[in-house]
Amino acid sequence: MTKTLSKQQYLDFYYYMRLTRSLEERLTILFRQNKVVGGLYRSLGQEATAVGSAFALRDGDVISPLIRDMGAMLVKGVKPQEIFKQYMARDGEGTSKGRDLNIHIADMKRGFVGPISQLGDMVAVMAGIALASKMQNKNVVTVVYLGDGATSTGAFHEGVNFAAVLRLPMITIIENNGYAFSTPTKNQCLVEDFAVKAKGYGIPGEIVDGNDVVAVYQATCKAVERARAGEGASIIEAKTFRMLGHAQHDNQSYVPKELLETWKEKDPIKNYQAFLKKKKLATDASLKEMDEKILAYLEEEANIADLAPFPVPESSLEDVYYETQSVTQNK
Amino acid sequence: MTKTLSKQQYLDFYYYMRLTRSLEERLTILFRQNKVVGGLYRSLGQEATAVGSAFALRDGDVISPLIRDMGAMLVKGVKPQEIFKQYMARDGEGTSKGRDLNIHIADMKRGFVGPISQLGDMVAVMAGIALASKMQNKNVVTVVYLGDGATSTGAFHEGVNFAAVLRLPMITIIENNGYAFSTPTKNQCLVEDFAVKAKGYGIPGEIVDGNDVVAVYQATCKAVERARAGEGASIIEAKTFRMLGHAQHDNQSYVPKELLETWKEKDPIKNYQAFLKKKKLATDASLKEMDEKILAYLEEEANIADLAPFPVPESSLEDVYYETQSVTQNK
Amino acid sequence: MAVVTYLEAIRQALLEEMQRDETVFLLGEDIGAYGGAFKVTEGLYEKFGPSRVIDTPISESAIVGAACGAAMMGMRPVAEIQFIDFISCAFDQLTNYAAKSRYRQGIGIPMVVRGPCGGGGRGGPFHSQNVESFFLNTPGLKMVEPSTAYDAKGLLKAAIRDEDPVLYFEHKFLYRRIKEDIPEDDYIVPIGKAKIRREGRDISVITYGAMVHVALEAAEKLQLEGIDLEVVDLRSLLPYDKEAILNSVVKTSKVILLHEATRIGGYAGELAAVIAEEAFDCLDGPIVRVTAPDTPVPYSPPLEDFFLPNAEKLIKAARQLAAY
Amino acid sequence: MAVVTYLEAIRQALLEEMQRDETVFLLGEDIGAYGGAFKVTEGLYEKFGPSRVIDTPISESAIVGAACGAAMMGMRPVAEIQFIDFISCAFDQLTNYAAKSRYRQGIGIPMVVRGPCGGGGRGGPFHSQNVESFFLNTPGLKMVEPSTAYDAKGLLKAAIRDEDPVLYFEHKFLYRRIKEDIPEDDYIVPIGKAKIRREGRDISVITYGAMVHVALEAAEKLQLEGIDLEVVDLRSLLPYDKEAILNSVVKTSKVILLHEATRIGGYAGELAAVIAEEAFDCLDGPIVRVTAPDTPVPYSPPLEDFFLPNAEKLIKAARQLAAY
Ligand SMILES: Cc1ncc(C[n+]2csc(CCOP(=O)(O)OP(=O)(O)O)c2C)c(N)n1
Ligand SMILES: Cc1ncc(C[n+]2csc(CCOP(=O)(O)OP(=O)(O)O)c2C)c(N)n1
Ligand SMILES: [Mg+2]
Ligand SMILES: [Mg+2]
Repeated sequence: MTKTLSKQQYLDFYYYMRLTRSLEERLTILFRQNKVVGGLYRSLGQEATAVGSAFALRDGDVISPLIRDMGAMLVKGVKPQEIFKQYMARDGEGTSKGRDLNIHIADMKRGFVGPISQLGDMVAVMAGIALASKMQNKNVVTVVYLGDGATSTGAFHEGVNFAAVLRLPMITIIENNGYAFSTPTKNQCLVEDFAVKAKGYGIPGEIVDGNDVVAVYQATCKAVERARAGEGASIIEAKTFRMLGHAQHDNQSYVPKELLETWKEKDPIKNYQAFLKKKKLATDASLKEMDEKILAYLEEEANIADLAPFPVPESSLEDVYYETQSVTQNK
Repeated sequence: MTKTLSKQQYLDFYYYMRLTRSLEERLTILFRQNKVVGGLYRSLGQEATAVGSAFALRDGDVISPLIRDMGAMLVKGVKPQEIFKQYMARDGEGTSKGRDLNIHIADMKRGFVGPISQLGDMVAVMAGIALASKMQNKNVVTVVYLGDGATSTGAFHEGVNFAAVLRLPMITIIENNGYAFSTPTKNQCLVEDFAVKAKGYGIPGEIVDGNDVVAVYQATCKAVERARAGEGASIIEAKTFRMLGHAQHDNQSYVPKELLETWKEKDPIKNYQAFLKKKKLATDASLKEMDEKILAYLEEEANIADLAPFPVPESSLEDVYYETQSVTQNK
Repeated sequence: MAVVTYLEAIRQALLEEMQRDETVFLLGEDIGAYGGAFKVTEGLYEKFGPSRVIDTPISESAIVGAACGAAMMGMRPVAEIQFIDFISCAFDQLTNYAAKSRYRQGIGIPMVVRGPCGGGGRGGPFHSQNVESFFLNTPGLKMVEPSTAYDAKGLLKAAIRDEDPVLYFEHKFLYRRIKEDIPEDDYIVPIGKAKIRREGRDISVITYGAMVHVALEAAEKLQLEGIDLEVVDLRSLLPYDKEAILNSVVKTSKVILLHEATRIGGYAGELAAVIAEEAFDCLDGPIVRVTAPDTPVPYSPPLEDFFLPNAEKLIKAARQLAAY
Repeated sequence: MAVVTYLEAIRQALLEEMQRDETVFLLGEDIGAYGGAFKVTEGLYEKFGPSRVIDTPISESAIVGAACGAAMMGMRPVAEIQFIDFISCAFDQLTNYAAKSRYRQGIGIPMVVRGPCGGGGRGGPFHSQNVESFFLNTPGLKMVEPSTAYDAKGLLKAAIRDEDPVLYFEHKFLYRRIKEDIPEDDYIVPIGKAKIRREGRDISVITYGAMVHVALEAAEKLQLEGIDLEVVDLRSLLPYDKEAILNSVVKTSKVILLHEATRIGGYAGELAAVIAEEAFDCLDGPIVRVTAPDTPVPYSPPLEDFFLPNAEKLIKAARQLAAY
């Protein structure tokens, strides 16, 4: 059942992984310039999971990203300027109008919802979207991303079981990146492989190399096909590693150096470059060209964002209820 | 590792199963006489699970029973009159003073806590008791009972995982009795065997015939030994069947007649009688004698309970805080 | 017109809304073939089938979360919480996801979460609670609690048609105890509008749910003593009808706030605050609260009877206030 | 005496209580070697080891549930909720198990659940909440919120020694912004006792947490206009110090209730009710609430600044009330 990929698709994978990483690097600069408001989170080393899985979806499908899944949002059509504006707490199209932070933005048309911070809660919400899609014969698939740590929440359990029992087209991608904040995975749960949790719900669970964008893509395609065919929910565990601290303020001194060294070797972008070159799909020069284009694009987008105004104070009183909805809200 | 049982132990198993059933039958009469206040729940057909497991424990160990585990409470030393008083909303030693209902009574000295209705919540509480026992070097084991339906709660998941990760001496006994209220197990969770859920927590899970009191006893002994030896949490799934409705008001018309017929054949008491006779541990006459003794005992206890006063209205204002504690409260 | 119980009125609202709008569907525990613990959904499974009357696993948080997701797709879910006490298990989804969705991500959640509340049934601490105060400090939610069969139907229809998440509390003591003639054609009772159940000159009793009947009973008795109560039935708890409240206070100058929930942190606080802030000038006496005492709901009949507010307690408070 | 921050005072209380009583232990997410998201528990893991400073899985409900169980065995657990916003996930365990245990099964739960609350840090809707009102209608719980380093230490010690479950809210905006000299020897601040932070003649401002500082700032400024505020710092929210509140009202005859949480259903309601009920005679003007507006806590600086109550808003309200 492996999908055959076109040259363009292979290159798209690269583009989006690189875009993700460079966007986050640009955000880091903005953070140091005190332009980012609040915390900054990175997905360094995990880009393949977000990008590969999102490419397995089609228009209409809906994802619930977390902080390490900006790549999936980019694939789903989020513009870097939207991310920049969000992180800088600005107003404007595609932002939360300064009301919520980081990647907490939504566009049901483009197929992503704005998660809340309470880990695990999005699982049931995505089950509900899948349920509605079934009722509406829309044949939509939903993907909910969460970390190893988030699987400890009751909300994760209730949501996955709910989707399993009702045979909903929902895929839960557990990004096992070794840590939950400072807590190593072994203090979160005794299992080695989080995919095994699927057994407790009577649904398939698959392990995939989360640093291999093609492998993630293929595994997700398989789960999507199942879901689309009405065979219900499933779990994918993507094994990967969080190469930076939980957030910008965390230097992750608690992570053994050797572990970081090992995983540095598995960098999804570096290895994918080698893969593309070996497959003769790219050269050093063509990759460099792409990288530079991305940087230029991000520069533009960051500048646009930086010109965006902060929201007007009084606007914060709107949209609590339908009756107080602002004229611009039309989602 | 099977334990050898003495004749007395074999007979004790019988005594407590029969005591449980007869006590519940007596309660049913009281219910019809409008002496029971509120709902009445029965464990008909499930007595072996409660009794067999409780016998695997020793003094100091703590259980958290549910409505189908009155048998375990009896083994732990609850007196029938306490149960009668509780169900009749009376005051007195060993009751909740009319404040909480049915088996919601506690005695940490005798080793049982008063569960709350919110299913699943007791799992973490019992993990906490196990945790404290570890800190206090008490080598106490805790057992938390719950149904197939209760495993769907987030609280179940969080509690079991917590106990697993901290390697706490806690045993979760899932009483898979085919239904959760009107909902058949397959609409609660897709798994056939709930013991498989243990895999998701990296702990052992065992299936036992919940209608075979000796088998339940042996399986629990094994789990208790593990726990006592510091090897941590585990799950036991007891396969059994709820032979009456969810509560007295439910005629369970939704349960297929054939299913009830099949399980009637597996009645834990009837089959155990045959077993005792085959093993030459009892005769029809000796069993009858025991049954009659039990009935007489229950009659006495019911009469004592019926003489117990209702609580004084003003007493309901006490014990919300330590500062408002009544003089009689000394637990 | 036909005489129906409070419970039947709720059932009718569900039935008619499901007929009117195919996006309306139900989910909850044992609501399907069994018809729900209190039989509120009886017959609906037979009529609409398993895809629109969905039995769920025992997972209140997932029930509410899934309802949110479905609502985001344009459906109109009505979730049943078997006893409203168990809504505590979905507190997070309700206050953080459902309540804040429109505000922070621009997506409304037209969802109803309904369930039986209240005491008087010997249900003990976990089957008798009144939970409205838990949710009162969460902007984005709405809450209603009908006291009559007419309102039960009309408010539920309004809740289902509302664009925001509505908690609908049905007082289980009223389920089969009250009946009335209600119109057979479609009507709604608008959210946010109180109803004067009895006009009176002397004291405004502001209340809701089962306590409306307690207030009316007390009013009858006090009438004979020449104390004339006005009984304001809030019906909507969030938003509440400030205008009706203040108008009544302006008229009577004296107020008793009556509710079944316990006192500290109970709903009466909000009412006291708004009255003491916006109608202070008109007040001719202290704002009096008649509520349950600050304990869990006890189970045994003498205790529960002692716990619950009743006409006698209200009469005592009213006499004192009248004499002020 | 030594100058310590509010945060350091909390840490000291934990340290000293753990030294004093070996039944005291900590559990929570990332509180061990990492020292907690805000570093409140820094150094304690090194000192007391993994058996008394326990890193848990991400499961607030289990954290609170396990703390209950341990407390029933005679331990004195102190659970950290990483941000108090996540206490919503443990709402059920707190309100149903912990709060009702003594009452219904005769077993006290001497447990503390602490965590950072409040806004001003650009934390957005899920890292800025004030949750006290969620729990105010639950008999059996206690709640405290210190406004100074001295109280932070003394209240936490009192909470740990208390026989009942105490929610301890620490305002994260104060963590490192306020410092003071506090005694080095053991002391407690008793639960249930308010503190007059500033004596005044004209208006009582009743408040708690970070808003105490807002009130004091406003009082300084209003002093110049001849308006003399009395600032009452509640410190304990449940139970609250009714006597201190009423005494202050008797003295000034005018009241402003100030809190950071949103308005409808906020803590001020309870205060308004008790004042309007028990000190009505003394009131010379409406009871005024100064609170956040009824929206989630917005993230962007201009929005959050607009949202939060501040000295300016309080001054405006005080001027109006003074002129009444
Ligand atoms: C219910 C809840 N509890 C605690 C937190 C605080 N928190 C935010 S992220 C995080 C760690 C998450 O770890 P993991 O799920 O493994 O995701 P990762 O950051 O590794 O991608 C924690 C504890 C939260 N957001 N929600
Ligand atoms: C959190 C929660 N939701 C709903 C209920 C209502 N309820 C009480 S018992 C029950 C069914 C329980 O089924 P199961 O766990 O299988 O136990 P059994 O009755 O079969 O022994 C339900 C839904 C509850 N007590 N708690
Ligand atoms: Mg992780
Ligand atoms: Mg069952």
